[in-house]
Amino acid sequence: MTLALDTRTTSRDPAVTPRGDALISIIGLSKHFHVKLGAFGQTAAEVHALDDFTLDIRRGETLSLVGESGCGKSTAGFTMLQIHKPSAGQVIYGGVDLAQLSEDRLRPYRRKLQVVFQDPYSTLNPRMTVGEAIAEPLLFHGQATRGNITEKVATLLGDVGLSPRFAMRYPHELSGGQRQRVVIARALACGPEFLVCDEAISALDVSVQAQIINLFQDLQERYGLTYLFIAHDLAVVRHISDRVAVMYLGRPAELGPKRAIFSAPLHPYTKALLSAVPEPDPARERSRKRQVLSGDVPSPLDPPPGCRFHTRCPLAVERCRREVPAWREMAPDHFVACHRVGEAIPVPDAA
Amino acid sequence: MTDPLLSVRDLAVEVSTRRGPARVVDGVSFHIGRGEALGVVGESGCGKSITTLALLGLLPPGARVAGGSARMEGKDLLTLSRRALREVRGGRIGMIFQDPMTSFNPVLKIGDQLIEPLIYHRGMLRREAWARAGELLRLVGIPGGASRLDNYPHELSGGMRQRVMIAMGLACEPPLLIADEPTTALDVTIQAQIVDLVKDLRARLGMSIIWITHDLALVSGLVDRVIVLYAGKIVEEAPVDDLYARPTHPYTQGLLASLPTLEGEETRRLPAIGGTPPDPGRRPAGCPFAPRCPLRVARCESEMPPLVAVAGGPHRAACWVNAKPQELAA
Amino acid sequence: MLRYVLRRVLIWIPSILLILLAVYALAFYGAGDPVKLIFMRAPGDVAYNPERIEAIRARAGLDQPFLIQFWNYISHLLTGNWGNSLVTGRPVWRTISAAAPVSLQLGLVAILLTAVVAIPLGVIAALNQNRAADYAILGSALILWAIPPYVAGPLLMVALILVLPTGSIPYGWGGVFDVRILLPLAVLSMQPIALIVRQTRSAVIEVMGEDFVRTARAKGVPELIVAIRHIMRPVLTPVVTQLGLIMITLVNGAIFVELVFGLPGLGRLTVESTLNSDYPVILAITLIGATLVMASNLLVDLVYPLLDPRAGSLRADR
Amino acid sequence: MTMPVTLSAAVEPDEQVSLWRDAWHRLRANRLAVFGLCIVVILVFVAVAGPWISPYDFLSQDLEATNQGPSMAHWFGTDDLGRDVLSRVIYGARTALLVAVVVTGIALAIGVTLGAIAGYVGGRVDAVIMWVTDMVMSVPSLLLVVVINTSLKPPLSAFMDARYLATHNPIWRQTIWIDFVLVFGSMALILWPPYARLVRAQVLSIRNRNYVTAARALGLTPGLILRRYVVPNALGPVIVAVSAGLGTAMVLESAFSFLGVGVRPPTPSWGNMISDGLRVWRTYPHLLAAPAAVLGLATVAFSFLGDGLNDALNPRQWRK
Repeated sequence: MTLALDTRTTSRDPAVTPRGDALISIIGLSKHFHVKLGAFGQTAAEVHALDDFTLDIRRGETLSLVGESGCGKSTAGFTMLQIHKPSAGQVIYGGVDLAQLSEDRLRPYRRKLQVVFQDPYSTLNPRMTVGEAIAEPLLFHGQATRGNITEKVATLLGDVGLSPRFAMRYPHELSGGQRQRVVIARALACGPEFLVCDEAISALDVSVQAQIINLFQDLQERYGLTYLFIAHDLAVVRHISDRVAVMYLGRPAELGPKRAIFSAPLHPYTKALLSAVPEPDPARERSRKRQVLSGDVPSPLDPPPGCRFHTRCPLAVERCRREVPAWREMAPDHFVACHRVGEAIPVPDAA
Repeated sequence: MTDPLLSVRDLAVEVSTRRGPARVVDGVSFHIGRGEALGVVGESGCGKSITTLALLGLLPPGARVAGGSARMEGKDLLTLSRRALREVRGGRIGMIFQDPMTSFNPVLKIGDQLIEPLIYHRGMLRREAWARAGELLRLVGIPGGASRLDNYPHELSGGMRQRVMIAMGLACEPPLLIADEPTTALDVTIQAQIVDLVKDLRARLGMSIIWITHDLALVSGLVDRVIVLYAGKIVEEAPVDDLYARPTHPYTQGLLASLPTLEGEETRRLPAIGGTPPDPGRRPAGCPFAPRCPLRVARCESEMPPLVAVAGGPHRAACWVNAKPQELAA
Repeated sequence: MLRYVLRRVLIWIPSILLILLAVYALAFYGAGDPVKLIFMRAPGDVAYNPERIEAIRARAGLDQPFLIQFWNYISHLLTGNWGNSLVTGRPVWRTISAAAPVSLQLGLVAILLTAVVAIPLGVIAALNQNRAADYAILGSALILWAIPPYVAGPLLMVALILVLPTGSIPYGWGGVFDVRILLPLAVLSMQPIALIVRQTRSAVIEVMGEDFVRTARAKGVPELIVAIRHIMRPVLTPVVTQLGLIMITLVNGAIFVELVFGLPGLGRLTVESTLNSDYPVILAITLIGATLVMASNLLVDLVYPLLDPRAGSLRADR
Repeated sequence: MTMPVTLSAAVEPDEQVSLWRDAWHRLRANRLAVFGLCIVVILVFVAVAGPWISPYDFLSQDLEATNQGPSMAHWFGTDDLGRDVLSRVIYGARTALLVAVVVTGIALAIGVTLGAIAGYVGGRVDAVIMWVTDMVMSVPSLLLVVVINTSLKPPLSAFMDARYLATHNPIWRQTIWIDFVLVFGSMALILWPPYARLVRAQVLSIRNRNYVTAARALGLTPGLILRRYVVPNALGPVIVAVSAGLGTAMVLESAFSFLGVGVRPPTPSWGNMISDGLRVWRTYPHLLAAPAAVLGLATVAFSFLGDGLNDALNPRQWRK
């Protein structure tokens, strides 16, 4: 296997146009947060939440972003949508670099790019009824008139499996699952092409999660939506995704078709992640030998040099401490950032 | 199993709401043997945490035990004096809570919090307790051991805090450890570390464990027996292998079916359970799962089925349809 | 930390300058010519002589534009010359340095008394939430809060007159260890005590609901120790903050208390000097009052990290 | 708050509880708060209906019946000029409420504007506004008010005299307006900073809530977000602060009257009556007791109401 360097990480050409079927092209996206530390806020520091993130999101696919908390997966989603202004990089959508647009010029694009948050309890304005919350974007973006708004709201509620009588309810009267349906209905109200689901099911009851997962899939079929599904539950990710990107400490570690990621993971972190997931199967669980990662994720305030995973990696060698691994396409459509992948030394199998 | 360590009978807990008292735990009975690990599985609001808090007399204001008994080592925990109860807490039953951030006092060093059970149960002096606390930190695999005693909780990572919490629960080597969703706030790789740690400690120290969780997958490799709670009632109880191989209650069946897995074939749609769990204040008269149950018959809506043995043995379920309890006499 | 203190203190300079400028402007444009004021107050036989006034004005630099005069005042201030009182003609510095210790001592003792009385009462109220003791404490606090010090002062005074022989009525100043301090102290502390009792009570109630208190109980820690170690420590943070912030209440309260009880402090000086439009004194009092409040705010901010080890650190979670 | 959209067609009106109604239920359950509310309502009624319910004119003197104790004719007795104390207390309620409402209104307007700008714009603007706020808060407030009143009253009077001489318009003879302008103005000047801080803190915290982020992601304009999302949610704590602030303003006015810089006689104010009463307290206790008791009652009422509103509107309780 050749160590062909991928050229896309270094590409900064603003004239880049999305290739073929890409709905959104993300090129070298970074987000650093400035924070003040110390008892009197005397130390300025920088959180490296997202570094050099490059990715194409294809029309109609479900791309999942997985990783542990603090790995920058939510930041990636928010920065893509320009909810956080990127520190560097481009987000090409419809031939335009969204990162360059002012808030006013961005507004027409916002409608097409929507988000569903993790916590449905705080995503709805407690002072607005469900009907008002859904009607607002419809009216604002001219998707409905005052004359037909009731109907439109009822239709949207129906789309997410709620009866029209929910329109008069306030969010605090609803259960978590119902709220998440309302949030989805409101996101749909704008007629989006692209939906970021930021841990959209993890705050829900176990018996309700499957309903919402199914809802997401139905809506995708009906409206041809493209999803960026941010999650930490790998079993759910396997169920819902077409492609999966694994992140570690602000950087992408591996990206590939779902089947490849789950059956033949390349990056040692992906392997560790997969081996940590428990299965509802007592016999397997008891006999299973886990590859448990030692230690914690290092602080994004001071990320380790070289490969960010080297402090916990069972395969780390000297080179990993020095050099940032390149983003390499090891198999068609399967990318990985690891020096050791493809080396002669056989990588011990985790599972 | 002779002489269980803890045996709970007909425990009921009521919470006062604006609509009057609501039973959040309703007639729960279970037992746990010495050295046994019991999983208690249920969704938020099913009463699983409240059950254990009731055992230790730690119910929040507004909640009260409305009946039942909990016998452990010849005493009924529910009727103990404050003083005797205090000796049970931390001394005979160790407790690990869900959120390791809020469960530590932010302004006290972890050492100061870790020595408390040693001081109040073992009568140790501060200095001995401090030394023992250092050993405990090594036991739970905290790098740096005793030197970490001077840290404040916020200076440790979530996984480290949970290890300290486990050390605190185990400090007096209690015969029973109750872990209330100890890994829910943690990442999968850290969760795997904690699960392995607890398994390892159990093998070495031989204590009984009650592990409360909403995650059916998590407990499968961890416990001997599982209780499934729904809306304050036990709907199924079985040895762990039985439960996953032959789930009997439609709720357990639905829950297991709706979990996506890492292995096996993929389906486009998940077989989901419809509806939402009932509000504690407005639970249906009969089986609480009836409104969501695909197998529901008329009787389910008026009468709660008893927990009966399925195919003999220790596997029990409460369902008129699947478990087919014998008609009671008359 | 030193740099932090320095930065904070540096911000005081423009603040105080601006405050002084405002008061100076009020004096300059509002109250009228200080020299005329002197003459108006002079005994009747001093003739109103415009030329003489002009001469005095020129000599004192009072014929110059506003900003120049203000600049002169500030530069004198920097050299330690606070000017002379328009009423007594004595140096302001001497007047202030006679009055300030009285008020400062009274204020310090009042803060101490507040802390000693109010915090335990607040804790007791919280631990007995919605029971008789709670209602009694909270009710008294509300009543104390509702009685303005200028009503409470005379009332207490009169009450004492009724029981004590005329000669021994507490009036005037004899230092903090003199019996006569008791009444002014009580009246001055009334509102701060009410405030701190309520603050402590709600802080304790809030902390009692925290998860870590449940953890402590689950460890088998005795209730008394739970209250002292696990509840009180976190409660101190907001309460100490509040204690620092009652400085303004004290500065204001001192005005009434000193007036009513005849204490020769800054409060009485404030009333006297404003009634007489004695601007050099007013400016000096403003300067001291503002500095005091700013310094107490700084002190609170400095103590805060000591009480709460989390202050300023990035939360490890999320 | 309300949408001009009607969605009533398919709805059954079962048990729909808005947050405000919910808060109202909680408030009604709190006995102290209800007591406070009753007193406040009575106070407002007395103030509004003053001229119709007061038994005498507050100015009418009866020099043959001075310093009388309470009687059937004069429930609260009469003062040194033979004026009916009850009537004066009733008219004093008007003054107190007028001062409280106007002063709190001005302070609130300044505070909300500056606080909202500081919180929403942030950066340097925020730093400057907060610096000014801290500065105003660090000036001894009573001193400031006294200085403003004593130094601005003479030039203002002179100005009005001059205008009267020039225009002969009797409006310039109404010296009461000077009192009001100066007293109201200087009180508002020292009372706005807490509102500014509160509103700023509210804006900062609400701005980071998910529903505001969601509204931004929906592409709504900042103005719309401010009006529909930030303001309605910031309202609760502001209402609590205003309720407590009305009581504070009343007490403050009486304190200024006591120092001789409040509303001037003959306009009846509780502060004036208290300070008059203090002089003769030993011989005619009713002259002090009546206004002091009423003022105390009003203060307690507002503070009960404020506490009750705080509990009722406390967002932390909404989660469960």
